[in-house]
Amino acid sequence: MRYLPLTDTDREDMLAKCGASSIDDLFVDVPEVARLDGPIRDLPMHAGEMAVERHMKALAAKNMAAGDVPFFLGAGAYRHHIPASVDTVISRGEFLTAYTPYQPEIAQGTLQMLFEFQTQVARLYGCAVANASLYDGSTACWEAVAMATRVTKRKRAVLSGALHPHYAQVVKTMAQFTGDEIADSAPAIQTEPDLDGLTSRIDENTACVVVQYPDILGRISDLSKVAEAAHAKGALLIAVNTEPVALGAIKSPGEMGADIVVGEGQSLGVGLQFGGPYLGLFAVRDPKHVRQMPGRLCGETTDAEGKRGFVLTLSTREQHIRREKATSNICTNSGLCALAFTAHMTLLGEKGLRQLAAENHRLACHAADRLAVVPGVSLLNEAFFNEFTLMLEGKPARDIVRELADRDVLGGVSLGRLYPGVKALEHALLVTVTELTTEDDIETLARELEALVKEPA
Amino acid sequence: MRYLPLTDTDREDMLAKCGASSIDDLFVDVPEVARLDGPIRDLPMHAGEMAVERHMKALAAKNMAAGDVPFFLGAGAYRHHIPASVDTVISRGEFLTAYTPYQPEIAQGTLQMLFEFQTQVARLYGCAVANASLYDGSTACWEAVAMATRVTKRKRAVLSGALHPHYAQVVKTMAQFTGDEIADSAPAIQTEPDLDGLTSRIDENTACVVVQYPDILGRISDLSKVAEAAHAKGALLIAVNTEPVALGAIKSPGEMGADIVVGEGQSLGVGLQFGGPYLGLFAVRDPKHVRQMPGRLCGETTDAEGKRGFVLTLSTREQHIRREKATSNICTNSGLCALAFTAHMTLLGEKGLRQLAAENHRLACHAADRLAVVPGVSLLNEAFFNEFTLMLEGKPARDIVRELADRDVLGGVSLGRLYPGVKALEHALLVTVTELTTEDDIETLARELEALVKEPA
Amino acid sequence: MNAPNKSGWKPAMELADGDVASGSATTTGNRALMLEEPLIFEIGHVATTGVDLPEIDASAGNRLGGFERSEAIGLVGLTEPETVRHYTRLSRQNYGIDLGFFPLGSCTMKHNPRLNEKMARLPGFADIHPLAPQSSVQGALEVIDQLATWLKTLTGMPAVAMSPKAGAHGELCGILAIRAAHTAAGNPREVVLVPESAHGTNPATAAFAGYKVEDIPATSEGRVDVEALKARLGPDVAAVMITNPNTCGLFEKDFRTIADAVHAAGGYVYCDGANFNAIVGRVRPGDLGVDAMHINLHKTFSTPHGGGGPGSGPVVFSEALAPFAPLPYVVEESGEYHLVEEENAGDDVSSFGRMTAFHGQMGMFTRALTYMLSHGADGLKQVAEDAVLNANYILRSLEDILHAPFAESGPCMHEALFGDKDFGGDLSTSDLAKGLIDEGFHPMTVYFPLVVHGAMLVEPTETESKASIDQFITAFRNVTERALAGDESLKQAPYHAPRRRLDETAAARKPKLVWQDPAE
Amino acid sequence: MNAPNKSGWKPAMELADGDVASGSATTTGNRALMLEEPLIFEIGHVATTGVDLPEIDASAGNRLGGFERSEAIGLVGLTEPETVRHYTRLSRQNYGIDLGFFPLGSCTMKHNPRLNEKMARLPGFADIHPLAPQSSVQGALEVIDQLATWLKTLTGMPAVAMSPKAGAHGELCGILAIRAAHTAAGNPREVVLVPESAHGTNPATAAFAGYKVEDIPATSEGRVDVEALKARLGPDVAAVMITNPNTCGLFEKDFRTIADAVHAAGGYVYCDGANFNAIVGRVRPGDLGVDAMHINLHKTFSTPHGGGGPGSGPVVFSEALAPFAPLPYVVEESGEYHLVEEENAGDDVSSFGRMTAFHGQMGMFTRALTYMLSHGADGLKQVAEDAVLNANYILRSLEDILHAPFAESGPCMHEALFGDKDFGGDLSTSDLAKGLIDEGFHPMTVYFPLVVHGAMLVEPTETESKASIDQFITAFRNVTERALAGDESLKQAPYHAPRRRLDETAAARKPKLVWQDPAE
Ligand SMILES: Cc1ncc(COP(=O)(O)O)c(C=O)c1O
Ligand SMILES: Cc1ncc(COP(=O)(O)O)c(C=O)c1O
Repeated sequence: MRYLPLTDTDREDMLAKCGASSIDDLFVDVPEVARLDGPIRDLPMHAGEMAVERHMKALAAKNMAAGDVPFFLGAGAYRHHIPASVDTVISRGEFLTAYTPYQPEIAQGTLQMLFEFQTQVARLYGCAVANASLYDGSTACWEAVAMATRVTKRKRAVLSGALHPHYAQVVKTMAQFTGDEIADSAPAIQTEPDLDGLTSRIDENTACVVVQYPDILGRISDLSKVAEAAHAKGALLIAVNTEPVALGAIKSPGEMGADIVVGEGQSLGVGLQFGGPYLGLFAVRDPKHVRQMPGRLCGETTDAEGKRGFVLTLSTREQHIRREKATSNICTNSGLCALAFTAHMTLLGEKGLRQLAAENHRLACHAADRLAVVPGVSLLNEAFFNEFTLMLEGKPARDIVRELADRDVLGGVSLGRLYPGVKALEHALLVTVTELTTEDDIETLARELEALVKEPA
Repeated sequence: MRYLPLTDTDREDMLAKCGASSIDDLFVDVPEVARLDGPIRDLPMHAGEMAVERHMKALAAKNMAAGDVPFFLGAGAYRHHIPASVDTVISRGEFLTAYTPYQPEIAQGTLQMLFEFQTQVARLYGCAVANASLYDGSTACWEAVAMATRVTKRKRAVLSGALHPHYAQVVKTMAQFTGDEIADSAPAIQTEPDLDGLTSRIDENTACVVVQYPDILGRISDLSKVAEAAHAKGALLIAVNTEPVALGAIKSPGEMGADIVVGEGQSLGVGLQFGGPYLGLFAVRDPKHVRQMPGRLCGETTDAEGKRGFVLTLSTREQHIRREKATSNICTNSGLCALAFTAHMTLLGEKGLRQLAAENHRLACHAADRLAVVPGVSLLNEAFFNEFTLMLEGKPARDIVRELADRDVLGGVSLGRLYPGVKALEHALLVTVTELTTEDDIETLARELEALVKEPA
Repeated sequence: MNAPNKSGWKPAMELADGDVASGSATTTGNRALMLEEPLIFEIGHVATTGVDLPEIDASAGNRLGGFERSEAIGLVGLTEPETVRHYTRLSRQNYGIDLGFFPLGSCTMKHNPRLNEKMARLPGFADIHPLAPQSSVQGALEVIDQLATWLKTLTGMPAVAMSPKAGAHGELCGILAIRAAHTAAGNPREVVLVPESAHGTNPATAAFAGYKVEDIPATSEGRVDVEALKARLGPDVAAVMITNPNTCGLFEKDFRTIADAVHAAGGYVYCDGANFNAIVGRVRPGDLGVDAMHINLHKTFSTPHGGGGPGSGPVVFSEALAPFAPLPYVVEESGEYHLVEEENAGDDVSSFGRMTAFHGQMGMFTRALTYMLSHGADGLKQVAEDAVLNANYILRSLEDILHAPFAESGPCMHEALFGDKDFGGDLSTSDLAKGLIDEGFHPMTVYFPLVVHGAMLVEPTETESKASIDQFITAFRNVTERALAGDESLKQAPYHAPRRRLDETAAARKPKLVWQDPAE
Repeated sequence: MNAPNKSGWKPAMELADGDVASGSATTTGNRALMLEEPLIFEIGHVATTGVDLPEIDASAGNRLGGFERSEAIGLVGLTEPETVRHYTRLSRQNYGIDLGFFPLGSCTMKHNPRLNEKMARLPGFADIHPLAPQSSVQGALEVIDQLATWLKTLTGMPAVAMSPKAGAHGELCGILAIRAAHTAAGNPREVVLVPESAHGTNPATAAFAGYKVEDIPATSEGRVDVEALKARLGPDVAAVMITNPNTCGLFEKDFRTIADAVHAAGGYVYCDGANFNAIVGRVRPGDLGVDAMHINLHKTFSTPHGGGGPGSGPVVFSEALAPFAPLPYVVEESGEYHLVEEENAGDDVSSFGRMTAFHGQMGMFTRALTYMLSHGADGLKQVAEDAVLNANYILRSLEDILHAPFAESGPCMHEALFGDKDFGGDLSTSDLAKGLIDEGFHPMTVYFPLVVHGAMLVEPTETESKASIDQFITAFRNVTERALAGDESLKQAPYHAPRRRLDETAAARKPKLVWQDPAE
């Protein structure tokens, strides 16, 4: 086997050293019942690179790669151009094959990178401190709710109806066991998010309000209003962002009063990857909340010679020290995705991120105008960044998305897929446009939509 | 520009330091006539990664990638499976972006790699010493002839008719200027190479005989016969190998008496790349010839603390020291291709190389048998490794190759393409089979050949 | 400004570790190929970027609803040359498996095959959207299904949840399924029993799921005390969480007996599968009475650790727990693959919910499947055998000089456990660890498990050569002898790393977690 | 055997550079992240392999004509984990542009954009055969044609030969064309004039083409002595080979005058274009009377140097020489691209022949074209300007302490030249160079050009930031001061590199060029 360096002579010598006559002697503690006589049946034997590559390529070929067709999907996962040098960086063996930096003297590379990452995320979110990453946006959202209940010692969380439904489900899944009470609802189909409705649900027992920004319909809410209402009742505002690129164009949640800002970082450096691995971002506006944060934190210090260096710090919040009293059970996080994110962000910089955001918005505006004139199609949003909701006449949007796919167009995400059974949302199509979308792509979508929407349901 | 770090303020500060008021002041020595007023016309302005990537991908898409179709081409360039880890190795920035190891204290990586490479090549060729690479097999062949004339102080080179015609042309091209006399001919279409005809052309003025092994028709010659004849007349035998994998199955040229062994190393690690960069291999059987060798040599030594280390050595043969008296004018060679070759060879090892050779030969035998039974097709070779010559009835092989391509089959190299105008070779098709060739590929070729060969010319 | 380096400490200090007279001090703080690197915020500029995007057309209107950013974000950019160099220089201050032996116990730092990386990057896998119409991602769903089949077959378990994002997330998935099962049966119960030697994620997980955590005592030989455990079982115990092979590197001989007892008491058996590498292809946890077990694809199945993540933690389930598995999951019907999500879960309403927004770590699935196909059933069995052989070889090569608390408890599995009991002076485990750093090795896991004083957990994995292990043993013995002799110089180690020992106390006392511009 | 390391030297020696008392000596010879690595022949095995290929079926017959190998080849194999680690450890003993400043004069060590690498690896480029039917490789032929157009436009020359494999090969191509032109005119002529300051490949090339090489004298300001040159011109002079900008980093002001004179004397002007980076996009050699010039794509157009190669050296030609260009080349006819080879060269029988088996360095063409498209006409002009600005900034920042022979000859171009005239003691250029290694820089080019005593040729390129150059200047000044002061400790430098100074004399006296098994 190409991955196993021991030779048969090595094995003999080593068994001898262990006083074992055969490898079986080293497995004597396994009860008879569980000992297998040979290789597990019903599985193939080892194969060379060529054979394995053929197998995997055949599977890959059965998927429609986003880059090969007009592509308009978003809803929590966005396709952006990743500079070639990002892959160079994350492919460095010293980053790729390192473990969590528990031996800081030989992990300064990972540690300094994390310190830079934390700084970038904190600034992007308008917060004081960010952690070294969580699994993804949805688990970060749940960790935020859990943290809010710790901080406020209250158990009720109010979720905006326009929070990504999968995020809401993750929060509710966890809550059913922690005994937290989750108030949520489906989004109302209207031009403006219903913030009054949301704030009216905040009471003295509310630990936090969770608002997505921009929201699941692509709308942009005035977080400061919600922050005020929440703070008035002693609750925390948790802002959820699924598209970091948007923050190159719109105000940061921290700036607007959010107390905890969480989000999905996949847009930068990570790619689509069918949903994972992604990158959970987590930041707090007020430094006093740091000790309640989940996940790892990298901090600056000095070494025995006085040189600046970095270490993992405040570990007393974490499971490996605090065990059942930890702020979270997370251990492995999304380190390499954080590296991809920070490398991409470093290439962009303030200037590049703003240009990227402007380009996304410019193309999205163009697409919205073009698609809105397709007969039977209307634009819901007043405001949006690179994602907006279209209302389609005739067939449910979900059928139209499937039929578009048959025509080699990935036309968007139907709200019917996200909110199965919610009649009011059946005809809504969420369309996303990024810098990778071409004018031709937009024309193609318009043309195909025209053909399909006209067809009688 | 994403590749230019200077900011405008930097430029101002630096110009000031140079006492220049504008960048033009630094170009004052350029004569008026040659000063351009602005960016050169008729060329596009700078473009982002996305745009450039689209442009290049569109060009790449216009080519038929070998991996996408049944593929049987060889004739000096072979398609083998390259283990994924080879690209990992050559992508290491410390290898990729290093220069020639002129500062050995910080180039031990490149130097030790070259020392290992030289050892592998010398052993593969059955020689005492190999150099650190030349451009490719064809220029290595010419350098060998030039070296032979230096060693023997004779000017006549006898080329086997079965030497790759492009190699022969390179040798002749150089010779016309050095005044060397080159005797060559086209290969005779026969089962066995005509060694008597070849040896009969060796005389007292002959510096060297050049024989390809296996030859351009895929045949395997008894080099020892030629070596004897050459040595009897005081000439050197230069053996040329274009498929190193073959040497995992057949005797090494050195073993059979060749004095200088050169070849193309592209088969291992480098890939097809439409002909370049490739890897020129150069070795001598007798250590006494070392000082007449072209190209760089890496040697072992010790450092000031007595630690083993490596350096470039015997540089007095080279242009940067010896100038017009150098053994060659080569400077930049094929360093990174040598790394790819040696990494691939290290993964193979003695065992893997022999298995690879056996697998190539096994499949080639199978293909030869299958294709030989196609009506109108006959097999020329008695012996071969992974490449053999088919004689086709009806249309010239060259037309058939083109028509196969129209049917998405890359069926081989027609000798008509290699020897334009040589009637006797018009119906010969050179077919190569490697470990990447599947049974299906062979069936497809047989089927398509059957269809085309039958068609009246 | 000609600041020779901006990384915030005085070059003069460099003189400390280079003898001035010898001229080996440097003004840059660099030492040939060991290069210092400032923070991006110290070298980057607000106006610099490494991408070429269209200039912003200020005149163009926007539809941002009046929320456009007014203030600067506070980011800096680098051009591509600076970016590549910055991260390359940082990477060189890191140790990884690619550099050398990395025997970090419990972490299974095996080689990461490069074919896996290549396959994961195929556009057909890397460039597909989680919400794409299922007809357009049949290959992706098939990858998940094939991997699920491998995991079920290798563990001998009937069901698997693929979406958990790492081991701890998998633990949560397993405990939530257990809680859901109990709840469905009328009472979630209150307690989860966890051995002291367990990894921190176990108690943390149980607590997160709303359970009270109680310790299971261990025997002197380093295994679960079966009698004590049986005695504690009762109607309040929801589950036991046992790691097998355990964190002392031993196989829990009586696992089957324990499982039967727990089941008899109406509880469930959660097995922490982090150490599956010791038995993969050779023992099926399903044969031992396990109800739920997570598998770290980033350990046993070679997906890279990436400096802390990402990972992937699928959870296999017994018949009893299968109905409670989380959504979504993939089912195959006559060659067609589709996702079972909230809507079409049908009568499977018993699912406890959703653990993450999408379908799990696809990028790890493609790597793990590639790894499995490469090894096959025979190769995986060899993996377990070589991993165990290497660990025992190390145990037997060091036990004569180093305290090995459980050396008499039979062969170890994939890792060998030692303690610092006999060290001289006030030297302890961390001093030995730092000494190993100078020798060019990554230290083993230290101070875990908690049951052994100054624990050193050495896990070689199967991808080390004997030569490499022999060199490690020689160096380890040498450093150990110094530790036993109380060689104080070890307290200063490491001497040759990019940094000497770092002040972790200061870091925690006044946390500096983001960069502040000193000018501000 | 427990040999702590097999790399052939005694670990004990490590004690020499680590103070024993301080405990910083190591048994492995490793120093934390600075790792020693044996040769593959010292760690590999004949029976070990890193690939999984079918076992050989000994019973199967063969058709090798009785030439099957009987003896062992003498190779060893490593598994993939060992292979990746071996080369990773070796790579870490190397300096590259990705690590830091690499101001190697005349070599244009600029950043290698990663998009180039990505594009070159597209199967449509990397996986196509040079002899594939031309209908199946239209995109490849178009790449060659597009790149040719860029090169002709940038140089203002009417023709270009794409096949030369590197600069020296390009020189040969140019001189052969010149010789062919003269021969066609009845007499190849005997002499090629080359300045003393020329790169070694120039005289070597001329000699290889059968010419006698004569020096062209230089003026005290570092440029060609026009009068002396004119005086030497005559019917025996086939060509002059001039590097412009020249190897002293200066632009040859009178190039046009020289060219006219050479042409008047019936000779041709060969320009060594290795230094094209200084003028690309800003000056067209065609406007200066050049007849032939090679362009190193691996310098000006950023294809990686790869530790010595590969490169690519296309040659642009004037009308006069174009007909003699080598085969094959690409022509476009109504959107169709095809190769002109021996057969269809048609009336272009004047081609002097073929320089290489195939069409040149396709892998470099794709990278160079990607680079050109990225920069565009405006970006390339900026490249030249920044490269020249950086060099002048260095010249003016060091001339006050370091001998700069041609500082008064006007601005330098892309590189700054210094000499060791004023060094104290018996210190010389190489001592300063080794001192810079300890500071974390790759030294400049040393002892070239030969016209300056202890020459130091510093070429920063345009891809360095001011911060990086400023750090270099500070360090360079510091080491220079030590050299001027005759600080003997510099003679021991480098102190921190993987190796101290290596004994090159011993290496040449008794050459060890391949590994010999000590056992044998
Ligand atoms: C025994 C054990 N259990 C659980 C875990 C947690 O796994 P993860 O880090 O993937 O969350 C680990 C990881 O170190 C472990 O060693
Ligand atoms: C001035 C000059 N001419 C010619 C060459 C030769 O180019 P190559 O190394 O590509 O053969 C070089 C390369 O260093 C050079 O600097």
